[in-house]
Amino acid sequence: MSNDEAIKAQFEPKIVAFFCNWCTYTAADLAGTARMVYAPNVRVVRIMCSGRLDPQFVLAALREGADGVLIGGCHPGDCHYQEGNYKALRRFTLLKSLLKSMGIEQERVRLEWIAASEGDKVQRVINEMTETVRQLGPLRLEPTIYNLIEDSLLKIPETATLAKGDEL
Amino acid sequence: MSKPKVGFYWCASCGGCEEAIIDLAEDILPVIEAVDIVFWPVALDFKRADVEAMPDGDLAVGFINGAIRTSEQHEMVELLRSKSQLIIAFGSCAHLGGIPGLANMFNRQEMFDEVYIKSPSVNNVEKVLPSEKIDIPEGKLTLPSMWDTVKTLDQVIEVDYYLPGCPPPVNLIKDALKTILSGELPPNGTVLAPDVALCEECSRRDSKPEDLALREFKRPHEIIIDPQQCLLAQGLLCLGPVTRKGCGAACINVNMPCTGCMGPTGRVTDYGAKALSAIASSVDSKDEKEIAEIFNHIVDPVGTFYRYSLPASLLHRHYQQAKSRGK
Amino acid sequence: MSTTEIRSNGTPKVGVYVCHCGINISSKVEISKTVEFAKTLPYVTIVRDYKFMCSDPGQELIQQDIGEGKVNRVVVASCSPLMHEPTFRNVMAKGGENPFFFQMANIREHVSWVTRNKEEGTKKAKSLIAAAVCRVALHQPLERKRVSIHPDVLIVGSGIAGIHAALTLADSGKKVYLVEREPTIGGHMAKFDKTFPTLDCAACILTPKMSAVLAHPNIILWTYSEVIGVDGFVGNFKVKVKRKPRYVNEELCVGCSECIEACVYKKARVEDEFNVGLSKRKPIYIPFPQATPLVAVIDEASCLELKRRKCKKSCVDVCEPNAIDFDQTEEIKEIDVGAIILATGFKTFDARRIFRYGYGKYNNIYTSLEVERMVNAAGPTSGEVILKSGQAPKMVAIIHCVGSRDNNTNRYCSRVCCMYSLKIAHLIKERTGAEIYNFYIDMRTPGKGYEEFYDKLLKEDVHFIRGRVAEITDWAMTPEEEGKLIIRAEDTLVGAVRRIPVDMVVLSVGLEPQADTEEVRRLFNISCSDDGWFLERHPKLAPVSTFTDGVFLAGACQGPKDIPDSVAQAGAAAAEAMALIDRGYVELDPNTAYVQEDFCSGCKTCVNICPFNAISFDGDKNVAVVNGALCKGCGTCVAACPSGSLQQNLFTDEQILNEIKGVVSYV
Amino acid sequence: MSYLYYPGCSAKSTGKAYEESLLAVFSALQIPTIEIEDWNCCGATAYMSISELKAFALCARNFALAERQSKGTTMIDLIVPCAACYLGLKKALLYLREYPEIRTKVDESLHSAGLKYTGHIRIRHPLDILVNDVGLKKIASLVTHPLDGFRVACYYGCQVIRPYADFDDQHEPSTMDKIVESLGAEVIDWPIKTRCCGGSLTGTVQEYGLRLSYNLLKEAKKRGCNVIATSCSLCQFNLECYQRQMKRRFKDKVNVPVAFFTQLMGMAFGIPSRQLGLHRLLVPLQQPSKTKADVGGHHVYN
Repeated sequence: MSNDEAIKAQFEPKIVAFFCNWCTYTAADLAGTARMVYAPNVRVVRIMCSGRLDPQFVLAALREGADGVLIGGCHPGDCHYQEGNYKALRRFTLLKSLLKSMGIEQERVRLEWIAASEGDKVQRVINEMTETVRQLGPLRLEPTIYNLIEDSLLKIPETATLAKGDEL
Repeated sequence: MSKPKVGFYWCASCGGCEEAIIDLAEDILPVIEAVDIVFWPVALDFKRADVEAMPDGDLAVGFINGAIRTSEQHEMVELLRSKSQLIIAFGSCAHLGGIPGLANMFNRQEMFDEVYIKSPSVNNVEKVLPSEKIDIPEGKLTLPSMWDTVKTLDQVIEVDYYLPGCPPPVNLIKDALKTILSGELPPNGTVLAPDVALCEECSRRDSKPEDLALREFKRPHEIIIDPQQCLLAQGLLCLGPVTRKGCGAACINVNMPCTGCMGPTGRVTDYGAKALSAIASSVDSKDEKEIAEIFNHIVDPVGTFYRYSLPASLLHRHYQQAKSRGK
Repeated sequence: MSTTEIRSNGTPKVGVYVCHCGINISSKVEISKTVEFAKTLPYVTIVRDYKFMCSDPGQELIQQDIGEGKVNRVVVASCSPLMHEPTFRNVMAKGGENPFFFQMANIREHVSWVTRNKEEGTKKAKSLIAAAVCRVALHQPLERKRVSIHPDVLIVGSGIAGIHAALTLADSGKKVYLVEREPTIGGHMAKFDKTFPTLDCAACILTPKMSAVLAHPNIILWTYSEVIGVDGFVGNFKVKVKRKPRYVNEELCVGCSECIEACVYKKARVEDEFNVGLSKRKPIYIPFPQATPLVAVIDEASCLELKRRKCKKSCVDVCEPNAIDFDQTEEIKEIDVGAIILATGFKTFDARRIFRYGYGKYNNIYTSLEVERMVNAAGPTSGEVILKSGQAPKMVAIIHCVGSRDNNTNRYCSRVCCMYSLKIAHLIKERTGAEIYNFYIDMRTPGKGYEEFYDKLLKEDVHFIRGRVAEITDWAMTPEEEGKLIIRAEDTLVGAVRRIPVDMVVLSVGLEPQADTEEVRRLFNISCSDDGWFLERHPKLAPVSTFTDGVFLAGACQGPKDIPDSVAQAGAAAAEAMALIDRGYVELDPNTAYVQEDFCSGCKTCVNICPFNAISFDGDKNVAVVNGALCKGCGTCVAACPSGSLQQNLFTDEQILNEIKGVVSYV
Repeated sequence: MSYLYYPGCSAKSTGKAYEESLLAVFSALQIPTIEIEDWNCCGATAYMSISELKAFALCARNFALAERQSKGTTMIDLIVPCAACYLGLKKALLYLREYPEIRTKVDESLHSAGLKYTGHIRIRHPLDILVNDVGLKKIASLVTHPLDGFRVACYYGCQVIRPYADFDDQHEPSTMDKIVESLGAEVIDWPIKTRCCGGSLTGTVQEYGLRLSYNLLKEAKKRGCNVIATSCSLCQFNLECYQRQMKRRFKDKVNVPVAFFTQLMGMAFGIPSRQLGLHRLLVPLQQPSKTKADVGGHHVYN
């Protein structure tokens, strides 16, 4: 519907990124020092290790209004804390399948291994991710629980008619 | 002076919560000694009008079980809210959405189609669906409207306390009543159950290994369960570690893994996400493919991790369905 | 999402300080708008902006506001926390507030430097500031744990860098373990003849240092040994070293070489590593006359006795001190050290990788390292520059930038090749009087006395042709080219393609990271830059530190370097290590995990999640226990804890969830 | 594995022997090769240098025909033996992928002819296919008449490996060497195997063209080669047909047979010489005498 396209047209995705302190956050700093310009849509939350990433954080970000979540950790075998990134990988894998069954597009959540020296990869991944999410359009998890009540006011299906009492 | 008045009401629930009150057995007598039950549609004959007649705040406590999914339930709980000093969300459904909350994987249209048309046991040639207003010679019949999204009680009205469980364990109910009658009220929003996970009171606690390494997930009917050993150690997906204690590990004692009806502990925002995180952490593999393989054993992630708490989860409901509603 | 209860220092009063960083930030972030926005955020009492927050006056602003009780939490919106977080935490402390009531918003590296226009920049900056404010309001007062530092130092690699670092530390009274993979110390420098630009003999300046290492009471030298395990953390590393059997007892051997004479191999048959294959050695050998320690070594691959236990062992018979011991076995040493210096050096580029230069295909094409040996009086040709035929070359070409400044091999400049090419040109000229052609892209001779050396060579009428050599071929087109190696190159100054027939070609091969850099990197838990060299913590301000505290870099393992630079850097690394040790303790960031015992259900999920075995299970209390000293603060266990009873200082669920709320819901 | 075959003009004229031997060898290897119906010029030299767009359109037509012919196939491998065609088609493929503006124009022109090109084409040189798809083992297994005594200079020329070196090294190609060795012949060290044969210069500024091809022949001969193997019709033409002129101009009788590498393969497989177009060679190719000519040039030390 044209209305939706209109929304898409001026839609600027909000993406929350969780970067590990040692590899990916450092890489993002490197991208900065090297003045690698990239899409402004990703906002980084620093955690010490991708292993700290609690799936709750991903859901919370989406609930708070993010349209996508990017997770960055050290390459397998390179974790500053030896194994954190593997734990992240396991949680992420299961979380993805959960999100899938919750009807949320897989592409909205992405896990990338980015080493401290890979500033260019930060740039690439962020640009890609922003584009992908832009294509998917806004994730309308808003409004939050408190206005979920109007959320539940229905378009009346042919078979039924709304009784007066139903108007809230 | 007159005894404090209490009311019970049920919304989208199975009736088990009412049973739980009956399960108080002879202990219900002191309760009746202490309070006047002035509203309890299941057990005693009261009408909405009776409640409407009450002055606001007339009820000391309103116990509401069941999730909220119809306009009628919504009206009733709002009514009760205005009439009661305290509202207690009674049982998993009112607390977290409960089993009925799994309906949030679909929208109303889908459910109607399934229940009134597709279901093999249904013979509904004219495809009649419940409609909210029907004209008949005698006049007009109306039904409450059914919502797309099932909600927890606190998503529609303010809730003072929660009694978790499906149904709430008798001892917890007793304690709750004692506390409330004692007048020494805990802070608002308290869940009236110990804020520690189930493992602590689990009879198999000591048999849980420190180096749990999950490589596959079995389902209860697939194996012969050792009645002593920790169920997780036997490859069964037991959610005890994630779930609030207070039930005395009732299910586990009869060889059934915990499915989480008591909900999360106070420090956890999203039960399913936390459960998922804990379970995934104990998986023993570093290979992407293999990991995916292992998780394929979990047939229905949502049903497993959000069995009682989908509406209370951060996502509340299936997303595409919500979107397809094109609001 | 989370309850903001009142913290120990009262209701949060957050001060937000926005830094212009000159124009670094202000050019892409509308400071005034950002300031206005910050004022609207919860708990914010003061918002200021300043040109350079990290400057003294900038720091003053914060201290004052704290002093006057206007703020008790601080957010500084400026550069990366990896840059200035420590600075501002100190400011907090100076102001009399707990250093951890502080949060940084990275609006430079993550915003102004990577964003195209001011509008976008401002928006992003706002969101990051909001996040920091929401988070800092929930911060807890914390204390840094102090851990004492083990005073000994491990140095890996004993080229000139390793040697210099070792001596510096040892002289200052530190105990040093110097571990070298080869049978002798000395590294590449020991192979050189002369050193540029002074042309003093490498051996003459190196060997005294080598003997000093051996003699030094504070240096424990383990040659023919490799580090195989590193555990622990800054100040308290536990290191495993494998000492390979050399089948000669170091204590007994006097280095008389009788055994080598006596070896059943009458002729030397094994390729001589030290002479980079230009000569042969025997299975039992001493790498070179000044080898340190001067002890023979037997190589398993070629020794009959070791290969098939049937040799008449004439070496044993002649060895008076009975030093030879075929039953020697590999030995694992475990040591504790407080700091580690990596000086693992480089390897030279394998010229075979460039077909067109015919290395390994044609005769008389040598790498610069081979020539270093050739011109060395102690080398395979005892210092004579000769062709395979035995005669001296009349025409010699020196090809610069082989494996450097080349997109097909290495993009970087190897820094030393121009200078050593000049040196080699001089030495060959000196020994043979041959016509010498240097083919270069650019002459790069920065350094004390370097340019002068270049001039000197120009006066020695060595030819310089500016142009990258296209190929070296034996395709003769004219009689005078017959039997020669023909260099085809464009002379970009003349603007013509030239064919120059020569007798000998020297390939000035570039420097590359050691073949096992990847394993070493993992072993010591440090990073590499994308061209494979060890990555320093900061290219300018922390050139010898790494991202792993207590591990320092010296010499070419961090990037191509000549001898003066390697020595200088080795000194710097030694100084850093010294500073660390003499402080006596390290302060660990307090971002460790902790158990809320009242809530812990004793489910044990966390216990084996921890890679550092910092978590144990207390059966009596039925709770998990975190050992603060072992915990490195990754927070993996916290994410795993099913009941949220484990939390991480500075990164509690509550703080992160609030940061998330802040980063998305305000802008 | 089946391929579509794009002959190009030379295969039907001066380079007929190339096609004959190629098809013979491929059928011996049981590799079906279907010729594109109604194929047209690859737009090589002339067009490319006058109007690229026209050249691309010509190439695109061939692609479209190929796709139409093998509809359904996800990826079509197009055998292109002629070096010029190989380069031309490759270039077109690349430009059509990289430059939308060109693509749209070309699509229009195709459309007007009722054709469509979707981009499911790969341009493959026989050398590539023989080494990477067929494999040297298979080739060796078919050798019934090993080429003893043949001392071959493998000549790659320019266009097959430059600028797009997809299957071999730009400066040190070796695919042909490997094939020829697997036929039992000796490959001589001949550092100029990628040098220019004179190309079309031989037809325009002959003295330069001749000089270039003469250099190649002379050096090959000096290194004791008794046959030059080529993978390009024009190279073969330049090197072989002008040997008489060279004799006149450079007072040097070269007289080296120049064969297509496919012809050598055919000989080794024992395919009758007529089927290999050997009779078309101007400098006849006979079984060399076993005595090896002395070798100039240098050899690898030890």
